[in-house]
Amino acid sequence: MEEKVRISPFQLSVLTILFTTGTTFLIIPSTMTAETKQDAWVSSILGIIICLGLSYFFIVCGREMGRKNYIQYLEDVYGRLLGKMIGLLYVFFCFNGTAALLSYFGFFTTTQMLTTTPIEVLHILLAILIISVVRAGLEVLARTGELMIIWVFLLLLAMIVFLLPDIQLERLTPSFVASPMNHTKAIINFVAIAGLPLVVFLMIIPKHINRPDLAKWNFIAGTLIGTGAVTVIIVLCILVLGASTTARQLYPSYVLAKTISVFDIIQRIESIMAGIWVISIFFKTAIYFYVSVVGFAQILEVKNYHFLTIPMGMLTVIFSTIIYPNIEFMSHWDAKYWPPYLIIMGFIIPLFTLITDKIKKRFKSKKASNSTS
Amino acid sequence: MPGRLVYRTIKNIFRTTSKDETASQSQQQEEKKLVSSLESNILEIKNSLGNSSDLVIRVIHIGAENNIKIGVLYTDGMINTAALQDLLDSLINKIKPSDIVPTDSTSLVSDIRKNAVTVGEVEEIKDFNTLITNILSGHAALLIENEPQAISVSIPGLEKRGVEEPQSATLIKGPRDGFTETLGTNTSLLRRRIRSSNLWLESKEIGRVTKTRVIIAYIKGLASEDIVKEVHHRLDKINIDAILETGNVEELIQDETYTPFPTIFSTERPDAVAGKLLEGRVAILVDGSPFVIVVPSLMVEFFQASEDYYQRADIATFLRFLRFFCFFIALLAPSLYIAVLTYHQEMLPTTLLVSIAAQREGIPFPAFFEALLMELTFEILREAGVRMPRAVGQAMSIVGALVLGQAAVQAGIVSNAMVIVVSMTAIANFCIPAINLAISIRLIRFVMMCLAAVFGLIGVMFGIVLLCIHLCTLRSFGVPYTSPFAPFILQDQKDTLFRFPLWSMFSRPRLINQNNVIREQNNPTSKPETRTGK
Amino acid sequence: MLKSLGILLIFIAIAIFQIPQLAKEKMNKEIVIFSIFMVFTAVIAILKVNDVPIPNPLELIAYTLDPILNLFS
Amino acid sequence: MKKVIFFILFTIVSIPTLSACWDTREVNDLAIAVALGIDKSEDKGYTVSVQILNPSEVASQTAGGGSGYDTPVTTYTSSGKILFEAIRKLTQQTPRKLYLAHLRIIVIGEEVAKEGIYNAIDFLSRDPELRTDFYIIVSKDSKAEDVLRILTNIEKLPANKLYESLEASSDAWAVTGKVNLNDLLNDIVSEGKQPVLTGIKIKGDPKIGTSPDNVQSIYPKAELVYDGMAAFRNNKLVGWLDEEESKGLNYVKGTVKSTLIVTDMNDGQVGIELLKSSAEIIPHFDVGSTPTIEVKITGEANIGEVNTNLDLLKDHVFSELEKKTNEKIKDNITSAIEKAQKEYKADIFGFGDKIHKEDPKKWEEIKTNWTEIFPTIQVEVKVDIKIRRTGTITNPFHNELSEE
Repeated sequence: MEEKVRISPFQLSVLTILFTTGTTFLIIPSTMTAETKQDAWVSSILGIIICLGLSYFFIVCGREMGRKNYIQYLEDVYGRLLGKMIGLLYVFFCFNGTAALLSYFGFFTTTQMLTTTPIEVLHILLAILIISVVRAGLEVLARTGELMIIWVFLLLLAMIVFLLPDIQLERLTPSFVASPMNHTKAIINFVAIAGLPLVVFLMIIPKHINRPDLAKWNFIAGTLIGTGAVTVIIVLCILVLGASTTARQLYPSYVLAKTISVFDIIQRIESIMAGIWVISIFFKTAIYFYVSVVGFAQILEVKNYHFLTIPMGMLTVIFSTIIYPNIEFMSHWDAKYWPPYLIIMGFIIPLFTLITDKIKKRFKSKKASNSTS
Repeated sequence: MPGRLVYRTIKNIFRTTSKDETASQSQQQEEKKLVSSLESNILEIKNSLGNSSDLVIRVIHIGAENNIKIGVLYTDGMINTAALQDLLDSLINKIKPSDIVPTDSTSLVSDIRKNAVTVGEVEEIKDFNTLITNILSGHAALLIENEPQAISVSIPGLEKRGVEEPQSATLIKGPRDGFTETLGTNTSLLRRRIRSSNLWLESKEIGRVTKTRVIIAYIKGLASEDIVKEVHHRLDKINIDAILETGNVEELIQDETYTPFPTIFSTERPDAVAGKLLEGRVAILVDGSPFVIVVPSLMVEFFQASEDYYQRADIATFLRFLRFFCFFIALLAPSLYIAVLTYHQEMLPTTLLVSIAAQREGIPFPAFFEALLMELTFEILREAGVRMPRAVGQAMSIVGALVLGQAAVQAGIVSNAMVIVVSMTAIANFCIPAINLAISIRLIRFVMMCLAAVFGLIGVMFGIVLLCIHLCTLRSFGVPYTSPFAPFILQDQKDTLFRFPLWSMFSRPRLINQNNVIREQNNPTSKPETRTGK
Repeated sequence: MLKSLGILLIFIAIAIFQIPQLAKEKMNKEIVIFSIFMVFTAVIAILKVNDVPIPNPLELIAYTLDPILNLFS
Repeated sequence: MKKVIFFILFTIVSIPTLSACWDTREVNDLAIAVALGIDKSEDKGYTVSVQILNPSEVASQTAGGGSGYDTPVTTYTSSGKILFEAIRKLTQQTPRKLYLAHLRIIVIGEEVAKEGIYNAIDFLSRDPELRTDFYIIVSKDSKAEDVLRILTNIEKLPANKLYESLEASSDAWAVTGKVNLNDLLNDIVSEGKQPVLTGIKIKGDPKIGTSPDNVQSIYPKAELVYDGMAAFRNNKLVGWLDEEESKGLNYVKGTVKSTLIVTDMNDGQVGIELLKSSAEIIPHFDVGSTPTIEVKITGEANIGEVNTNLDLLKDHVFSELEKKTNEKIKDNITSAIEKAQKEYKADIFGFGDKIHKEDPKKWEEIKTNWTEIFPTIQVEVKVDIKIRRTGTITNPFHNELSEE
């Protein structure tokens, strides 16, 4: 399967931003404040640094890959069979990711906005969007991202400005009291939700970038802006709602939007603010879905991936209702298994692959130099 | 695979008919040479035109002994009568008997051509088909006794409309001339604005039956060669019997058919076309239509009025913003109304909610049907208003405003708030300068309303995302429709949402024009030198 | 029953529109993969609609991760 | 072709969805609740009363118009074991589906408040339909149900009247406190701060208040009046603060926007209009294990009214006025603190919170028995109000009158 689509480095940044912010906006403030209370901003800033390191690491991986995508690279390093099996792990990961995100979207909307609508319908709704955008290709996805990110940022900016009058700086005190253990937990959560999933971008960089030389900084900048925006939301949650209220909420940033009230006119606009989350969740889901479809097509070695979108999309919809049977399972699984799973998928396997590749290459070049000399 | 079968059969049906037609056409067009007998030539032409009443045939005798019989044939009303008069005069009077030596057959035609015909473009024609086509398109044909060829003199003189202010795009400040139905006038309007040898006009004939003249205009060196080639290619691919209007061409060459959005810009304004040509675009002019299409075109172009460039930059920018805002109102206002009223009542301030609830007390329809009803009524009103004779217009607005608005509210069929929303939508819709975009919004609005009725604001967001995806898949002659927003091009933002001062717009749009990007150089602000106070 | 029928109809409709496209480009392998995939998805969908419990992929992940987590704790 | 597939998919999905609009509720099918009252019922459950507005009456421009007077609101009451049950049971009475998103005010009955408000709060914050921007008040000496049955003048909606006058009195007189759900939740959860809610009282005869006669006379027989604030300890109401003490409390909390202080001067009174004030709570830990608290109030004031013979432009007059004002404020504060410490043993000022913020380690030590420590701590109050201007005139008319 050979895809010739190329996106610009700027579009890569846009996708990175939307990918890191999707769902993270919604759920991370409560998980972070649950661990470190009003110090959550400290751990999220530490988290940003780790995320930046990670994105640099992915760029390094990408450099080794040349003009191949991650699954081709795995096949290269481990041989066809083993490579395909590890690739399948990633497809499985992305498939689960898509289904889980559909589920997140469903839970969010049925909890806050459309309480009696069957959740499957909302899953199907989002699935239609992601199927149609992935069918249209990466380029369209990137361009849609460029069109939509303006709105996300405008809404975010509006939210920050409207909330300024409600800020109470003393909610940040007492600061620096959380224990290092709590900080570690919070940081692991942050990185596992915002940073490690960026591993899926190995399917896009550097293969589908028209100027890979510039992609490095754009990718890192995208990560920085995305995680930075998340941190801003966390800080805002603490400043406006207070740490304990934030930790208690299921979707604290939505409650944050609920508290907006300026001049008694700009108020009760949380349904509009929900656009931020809907858009960013859409893009995160779409990228996961794109990677799972393209990866699967790669493993099957078919000519193009487009025909796989509909059956795979439908499968995702079915699994989205199975994957999280209820909120309790969701929070339990996300807390216990998601971070180690992501550390394996997002860090250990790429690192191991990179090292193996380096050793192999050195071995080869030695052999080559030996044979020539 | 029954679907495929059906698709195939339908396709085949269409294909067979078109094949038949072309076959019959080509049989007719079999080369038929002129013969030397004047009588039979005239008869042949008469027959092949079915003795048409507008074919005028005059037979005159010229030469020393009035021994040369010449037949003059033309179509009534298609030629310039004054020019014809000149032609006949010179044929009869100027040609001296000595000039014509009847025996020298080869030089007779060229003699007449050289000496007698003083006007217009002249061709020598040997076959009937070309001759007939010429006669039908404003030529006078001279058939000479004993000559198997004819002289065709181009003296077109169509009845034509003068250059008037275009109806579809009026403005306050700026030139008031508009294209007309005559191709020559239109090209002259362009030529008058761009007096450069680089303005190239390439002619084509499209339509098997109508044989409509189509001109491709572009500025050599500015327009991308690829796009010009692509335009030629797409125009050549057209195999249709009739091209009656630019819209026909537009529909046949556009990239994507299944979209409500116009991917090709069309205008009646020569200044707009000239401006776009100078940005490196290609214009297509079609004979018989005052509309000229320009490719490739982007979505933002449909928000730009040519007046923007004749006004102060800041005011033009404000107007642009207003138009984009109106775009969203026209697109979303009714759906937002439905969404808020049926799903998100908490968004309304209590007092407003109470007053709307009071208005809706006793209205039998749900908000969605109420909105649908009003929107449909308005669409009907508008459509009726466009097609109606001017004189009835007054009555129409009375019926529309009073009977439908006032009475419907008083009868408790619709609420006041709904009427306000619908009228706001309608007014906002008129703010968009390009009619074809305005129409597409009308269409999408209904989809949005349905989505809002089912899912509230989530549905509206869903619709917007879907719309964005759709817009991003569109291309116009290979150029992404949503550029320069997506893909984002910073330099091109100067003429999109904003209209920067002209001196700062020193580059042409990147995606359209790759060869000659720089518009002006070393021309910063046109500030005068600061005067020393002497 | 009615639901299962509806799902089948949807799947058939999609297949009718997708397969000719693939056939046009002579992608036979793809047609086979597509068909298998569609049948698989349809079966799962029908099972799901009829309330047959379907294993949760996350449980699988949890099952494989448990020994590793136990190692650390 | 792609588009066709998509279109068909879309229609397949949209046909069943269009036929079922799950969450739709038309505006005119809603019973818009503007106020909610929570009382105890006899059988250990809750009685909920809901004030529902009558849109056509509220929105009607011409009052009366010959068609007679409908009350702008109707109050329904129902009871159940838990709050949610009682609210759902209300649908047996309400003509339409109850809609709670536009609640302006929640009145908690005194009895419920004395037993604890946890249960009530849980429902209020869990239900997605409810918002957090309503104010919560406590009914004093009467049931919440009765409060919601009084009709009011000018503001047709009693709930709106309660809302607006709470805002006005809090902003201009500073004896009430605007508490919304988020604030209340934070206070209840916080270990070093106890919640306070404003009290509402029915002045006059509650029976007459329920009939339109009440609003048709120029002098209403029954009125809703804010009266003091209720102090809570561990989510239970423990006692009331009177007007002066409430003011003192608000000074310490720093929520005084503007108020008036009346001081005695030269056998007359001078009204000082406080324009802005800020409070600072500084804990000190030097002596022993019990900390001492320093409360510092600073602010600016104008002279608002002078009812005595006084030469304002003399230089020592301002300082004397300042001194008296400071003393007055200090009195308010100390009486409030005393009451909280001695009688209610409830840290309504948030001293504990402040200690937590200043010195988290110390707080860890004393946190568990803060309730015992709080009544014993020393509180030092320092007030420093600066008088800046005299209004639009300088010396009072009194001076000229007395010269004659």
